[in-house]
Amino acid sequence: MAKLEAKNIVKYFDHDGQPLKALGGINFTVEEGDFVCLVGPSGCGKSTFLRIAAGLQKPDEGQILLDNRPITKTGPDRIMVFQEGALFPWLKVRDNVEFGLKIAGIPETERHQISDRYLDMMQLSKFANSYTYQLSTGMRQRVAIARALVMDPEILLMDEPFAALDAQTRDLLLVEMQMIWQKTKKTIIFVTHSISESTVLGNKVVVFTHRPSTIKKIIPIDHPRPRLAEDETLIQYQKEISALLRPEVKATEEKS
Amino acid sequence: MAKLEAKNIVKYFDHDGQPLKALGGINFTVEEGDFVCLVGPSGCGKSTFLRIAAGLQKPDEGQILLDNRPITKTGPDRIMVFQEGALFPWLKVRDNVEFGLKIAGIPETERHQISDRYLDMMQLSKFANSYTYQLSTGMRQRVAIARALVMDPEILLMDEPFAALDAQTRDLLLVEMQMIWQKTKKTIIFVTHSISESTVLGNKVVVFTHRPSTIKKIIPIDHPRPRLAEDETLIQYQKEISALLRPEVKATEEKS
Amino acid sequence: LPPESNKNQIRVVFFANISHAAPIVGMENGYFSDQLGDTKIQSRVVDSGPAAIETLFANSADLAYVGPAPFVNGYVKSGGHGIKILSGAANNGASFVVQSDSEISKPSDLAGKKIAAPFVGNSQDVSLRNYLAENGLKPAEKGGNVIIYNIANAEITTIFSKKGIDAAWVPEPTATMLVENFGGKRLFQEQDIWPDKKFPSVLLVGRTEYVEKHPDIIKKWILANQKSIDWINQNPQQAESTFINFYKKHTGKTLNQNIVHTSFSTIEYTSKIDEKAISLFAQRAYSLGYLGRNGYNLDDIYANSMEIKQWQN
Amino acid sequence: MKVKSLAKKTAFYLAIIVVWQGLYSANIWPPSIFPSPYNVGQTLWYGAIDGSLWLGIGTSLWRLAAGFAIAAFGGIALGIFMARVQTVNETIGSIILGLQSIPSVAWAPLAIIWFGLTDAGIIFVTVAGALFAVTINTYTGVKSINPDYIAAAQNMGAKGEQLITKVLIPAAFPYLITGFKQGWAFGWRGVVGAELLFSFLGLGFLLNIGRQLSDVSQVLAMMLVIMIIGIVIDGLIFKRLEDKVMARWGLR
Amino acid sequence: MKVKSLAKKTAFYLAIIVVWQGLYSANIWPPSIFPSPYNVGQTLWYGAIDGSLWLGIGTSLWRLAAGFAIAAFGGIALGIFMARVQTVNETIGSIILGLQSIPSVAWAPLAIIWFGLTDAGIIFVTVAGALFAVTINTYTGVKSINPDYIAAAQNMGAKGEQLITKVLIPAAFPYLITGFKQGWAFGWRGVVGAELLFSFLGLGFLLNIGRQLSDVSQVLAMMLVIMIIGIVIDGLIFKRLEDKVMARWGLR
Ligand SMILES: Nc1ncnc2c1ncn2[C@@H]1O[C@H](COP(=O)(O)OP(=O)(O)OP(=O)(O)O)[C@@H](O)[C@H]1O
Ligand SMILES: Nc1ncnc2c1ncn2[C@@H]1O[C@H](COP(=O)(O)OP(=O)(O)OP(=O)(O)O)[C@@H](O)[C@H]1O
Ligand SMILES: [Mg+2]
Ligand SMILES: [Mg+2]
Repeated sequence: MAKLEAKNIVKYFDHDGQPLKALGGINFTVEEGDFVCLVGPSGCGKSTFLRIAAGLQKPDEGQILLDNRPITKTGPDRIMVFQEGALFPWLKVRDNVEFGLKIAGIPETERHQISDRYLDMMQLSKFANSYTYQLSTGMRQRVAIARALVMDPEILLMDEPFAALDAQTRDLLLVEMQMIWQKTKKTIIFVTHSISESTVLGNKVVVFTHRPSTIKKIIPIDHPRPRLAEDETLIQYQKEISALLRPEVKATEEKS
Repeated sequence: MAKLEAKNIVKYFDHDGQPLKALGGINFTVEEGDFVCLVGPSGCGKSTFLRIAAGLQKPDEGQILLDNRPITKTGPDRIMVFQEGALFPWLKVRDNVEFGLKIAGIPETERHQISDRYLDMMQLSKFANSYTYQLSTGMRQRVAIARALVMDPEILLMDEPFAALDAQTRDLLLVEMQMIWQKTKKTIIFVTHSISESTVLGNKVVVFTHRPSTIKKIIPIDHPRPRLAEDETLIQYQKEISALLRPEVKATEEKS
Repeated sequence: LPPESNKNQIRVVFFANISHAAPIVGMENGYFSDQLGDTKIQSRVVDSGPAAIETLFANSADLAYVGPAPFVNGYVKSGGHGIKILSGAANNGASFVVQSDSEISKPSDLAGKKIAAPFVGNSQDVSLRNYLAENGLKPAEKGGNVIIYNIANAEITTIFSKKGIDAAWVPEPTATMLVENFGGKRLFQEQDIWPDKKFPSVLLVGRTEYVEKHPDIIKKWILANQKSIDWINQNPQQAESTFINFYKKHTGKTLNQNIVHTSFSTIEYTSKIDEKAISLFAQRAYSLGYLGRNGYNLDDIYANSMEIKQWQN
Repeated sequence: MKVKSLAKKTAFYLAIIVVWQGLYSANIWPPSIFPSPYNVGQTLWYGAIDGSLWLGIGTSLWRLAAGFAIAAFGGIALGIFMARVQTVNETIGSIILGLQSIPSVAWAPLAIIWFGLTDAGIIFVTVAGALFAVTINTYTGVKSINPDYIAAAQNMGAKGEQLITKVLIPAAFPYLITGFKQGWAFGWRGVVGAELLFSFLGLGFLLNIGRQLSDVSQVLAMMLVIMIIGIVIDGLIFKRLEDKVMARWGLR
Repeated sequence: MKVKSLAKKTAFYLAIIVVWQGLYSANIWPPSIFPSPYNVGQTLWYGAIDGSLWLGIGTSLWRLAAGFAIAAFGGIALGIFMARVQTVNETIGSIILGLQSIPSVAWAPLAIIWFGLTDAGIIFVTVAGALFAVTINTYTGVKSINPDYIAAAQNMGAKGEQLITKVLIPAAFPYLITGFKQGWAFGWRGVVGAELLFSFLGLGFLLNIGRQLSDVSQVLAMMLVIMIIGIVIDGLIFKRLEDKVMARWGLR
């Protein structure tokens, strides 16, 4: 059964008084437990789509159905992980991770139990009392993921969470991400600009066109896990996606 | 005859109350019309030596003789070009170039004649009325050189003037620098951390040891001009200098 | 910087109080300008004794009509050099007024009350604080429970009318205005609590330097001052309307004739100087801490040029 | 180095006192205009003994504290409101900038007329001095919050009051501190100015007494006290708060 | 968008006036405490006609200009001196920081005793308000000059006065402007505060008259004028100067 269903999503933005059509009618379906990667040229509206799915923005036309009910507002059933993590610098690692629980009014001891579990999973236990500026970028991204998982969301929405990482850290997290997905059975929608990342992580890769964007193609990736960035068998997928994206990126560049 | 003669230059700095011996007795001679490049590990005291030669700092022991007279203060006979150019952002290009002339009290029309000549030489005539932030880094460095040449110094002291440039701009300026030297017959002392740069530009390359630094070796470069960075025949010199520097750089790293 | 004092001008300050009728009438009737001839007169109305002394010290005035307390303060602060008494101008003319609906009838009722008097170091302020001290009360800034507001007469009127204060120790015409217009009750006139039932309230004082440089001008001024006092005493009714005119010119407000009349009747205009009362003021000011802590003396308070002396009583 | 600098400073302050005493002894100006350091010290000493100094300091500080507290709360609320609601910013915001340019003492006459000679009046002036600085800085601070912080917090369920106290205020805190620092400085100016004009207890009142009695010792003594309080509050409270927050944000 | 925002603003100001008039008509407070906008406008009108308003504005602005000029020159000189001579900084510098924390009105009593009720006294207070802000910013500015600029200039023969006017001052100019902006704001506070206390011509004096006559219209009218002058000076002079310099430095 479809967990999440995008139906003809259209979104305009106001650019210096001119309307700019960012999303031109997005249609696709995400199954329960799916790991879907979204790729597309820069500025095509991937983040916008994610924010609409998170309920942080409203579409101008169409709707996204979650378990067949239209999404009207944001909620902890769909937690977003941001590119820079969006960790709160004024809170310690543990307090960052527990933020959503505290908002939900969960008492301290229970909060600690939950956060301990995820800090452990993310190998962050030793840093529970550190401030975020004391962590490396990779550790910070793990805190962000822990903060999301703690909420036990049905869907994880990840917006280029590994874009700021160096290659080694990213390769490590690619593996960890797959393990987390297998362990937690979450439905994940993952935006990335790295084609290789999308083939390593995704069950499906959704390719966006340039603005106003629609879905160009959905490519299922059938390959055993854990996959590594070096896996040669992924190259055929990567070539296909590359070929699909090339004209879109070009069109984007010409427009701007 | 020796234009400039460094005699046992020793310089200490105060580092958190501890004396730090930067120069441990520098001895070498620069002939009239020479193009001397100084190379050495970072922090060995090349810039310090240049500032002492410019009269902007005083040595703790020893002295530098200019035409056999000890240098006691700074003066427009030895003009320094700084790494970032040290152009004055509040002045237009022309006013930057004319700064020293104005200080010397030279009347406006004469100032303009002189600056016109050098702006022309540096292909900057079109930018005489621009502010420096409107120029590219390479153009700015040319302004800095013009500002120095305008003073008609006997010696040009250049402190890594090309360090902030991209490769292409730098290659261009390397050729221009040689032309300027041949045209003006100036004596030039040129600090660089690029071994290739030193072999392209210098008649002699002076290699400094690590701190407290002395002169390790002086290597004459006999090669027709204009030389280019790609010249294969320069590679033997570069290898020799590299070999000389390697233990010094290592010693520097171990110390810090 | 302040203009140099010179032979061609004399600068005088006084208040718009009824006890200052001598300079006011003298100016209005032209006695001073008649006497001084070519010497230009610049007059300025100030708010308070301290302000008047300030002006003298700042070399912005040469003569001032002030109360004895500010004079003593200025005299002592300038080491006995800065200013000298030239003549008297008035006795009496201050009252202690309370809100008529207040319970205040005796000194002990003042505990916890808010009382106003014009400016610290002014004669009414000294009298009020002395009165409180004699009755065992302490002001709030010394940790006591009586709050004293030192503010200008105009503001005392406003705040009294809004019941922002319980009582006020004020000069005329403010005191009578509070009684007649703003529901005040005159608890007593200040002279009632003085041993001789009178006290000096206005003195003519001069900046020593000017007095010594221009004894001739001073002499003429003192003559005119006397003439003005005499006229007031002979023509009380006309003096009242002169004051009303002046007050209107200065503040834009018309004073009720009744008020002026009542006020006038409490004041005695005289050039005589009550030396004993002045030293009593000094004693009180000293015990309030206004005159420093190293003692004081009043040996030389009069302008000592012989020519002037003869015009003093 | 540090010892040397301290020695220099001590020597310098001693020199000031010596020169001051020297000028005094030289009798260039009369003592009534130019008192000796000893006179000033004596004034302070007597004020300390008879309690009026402590009372004055206490009164002024309490007014400052009350006014500052109101300004801080009000300023934060107003600033957040302006930052989050465009229309509020376009209307009230434009007035705030204007009000900020009114010197706080200029509020004193209005305060006297509206509130009379009361603590409330002086506190009003203090608030008028401090409020707008806190407001403007809070506004800037909230406007500069990384929008992802807000999105993330909302996504995790924060809204309304929780969003404000758990996200907007802590996220804008470095700016709030700047606002507090400016606000307290203006507020302190307001307290002293209002006390001078109201002449109703406090250090400004003691200063005014000095003026009206032409007592320069008193004036200088009170200025000294006002200066020391300024240095202490700035150095002890706000500097420390700033250092702490900056450290926590990883900015130092 | 811009038109909409302007419309909103206009509507808002009109609404303020309407509400104000409404409150007035509702007679909640007596007119003596709460005048109508019409009263205030009338007060301004009469002041403009009989010239007293222009005289007040002129007097205050001249004092501000004189005081600011002295503070600017003195502050730049002092700041450069502090930045270039370590001992001066360690001694005088530490005092300046303290003096900066004295509210400018607190200088007024001293100014009255020392200078009397004169322009000089008010200008003294203005200078005391503005000087230290200019000094401290100049100091910071000169300290932050790229040392290569100074070395290059000296190398090309600049020294003494030429070094100061041709290099130190222009190089530190962005900081000087910050100093000027702070300095003028404090100086303006000083002028108004001193005029209130001296009660000797100027806008502060007119404000004080309003106070003493309990004439709220007059008080509000003068506050309006003081506010407008503040906005105009800040917006027209200092904002423009800043924009210009920033543009020249390539910072905008
Ligand atoms: N709040 C906004 N206001 C105006 N325009 C916006 C806003 N958010 C996004 N846009 C515009 O909408 C378009 C899509 O933006 P979006 O951030 O969703 O793209 P993206 O696919 O995530 O790009 P990238 O890969 O660079 O992150 C862009 O052209 C952007 O300029
Ligand atoms: N003004 C100063 N005060 C204290 N120490 C200094 C100062 N100038 C230089 N030094 C120290 O002296 C040593 C030599 O510095 P210098 O800048 O001359 O080195 P360099 O050879 O030019 O290095 P680089 O190649 O990195 O420019 C360094 O260790 C530096 O820390
Ligand atoms: Mg995006
Ligand atoms: Mg160097």
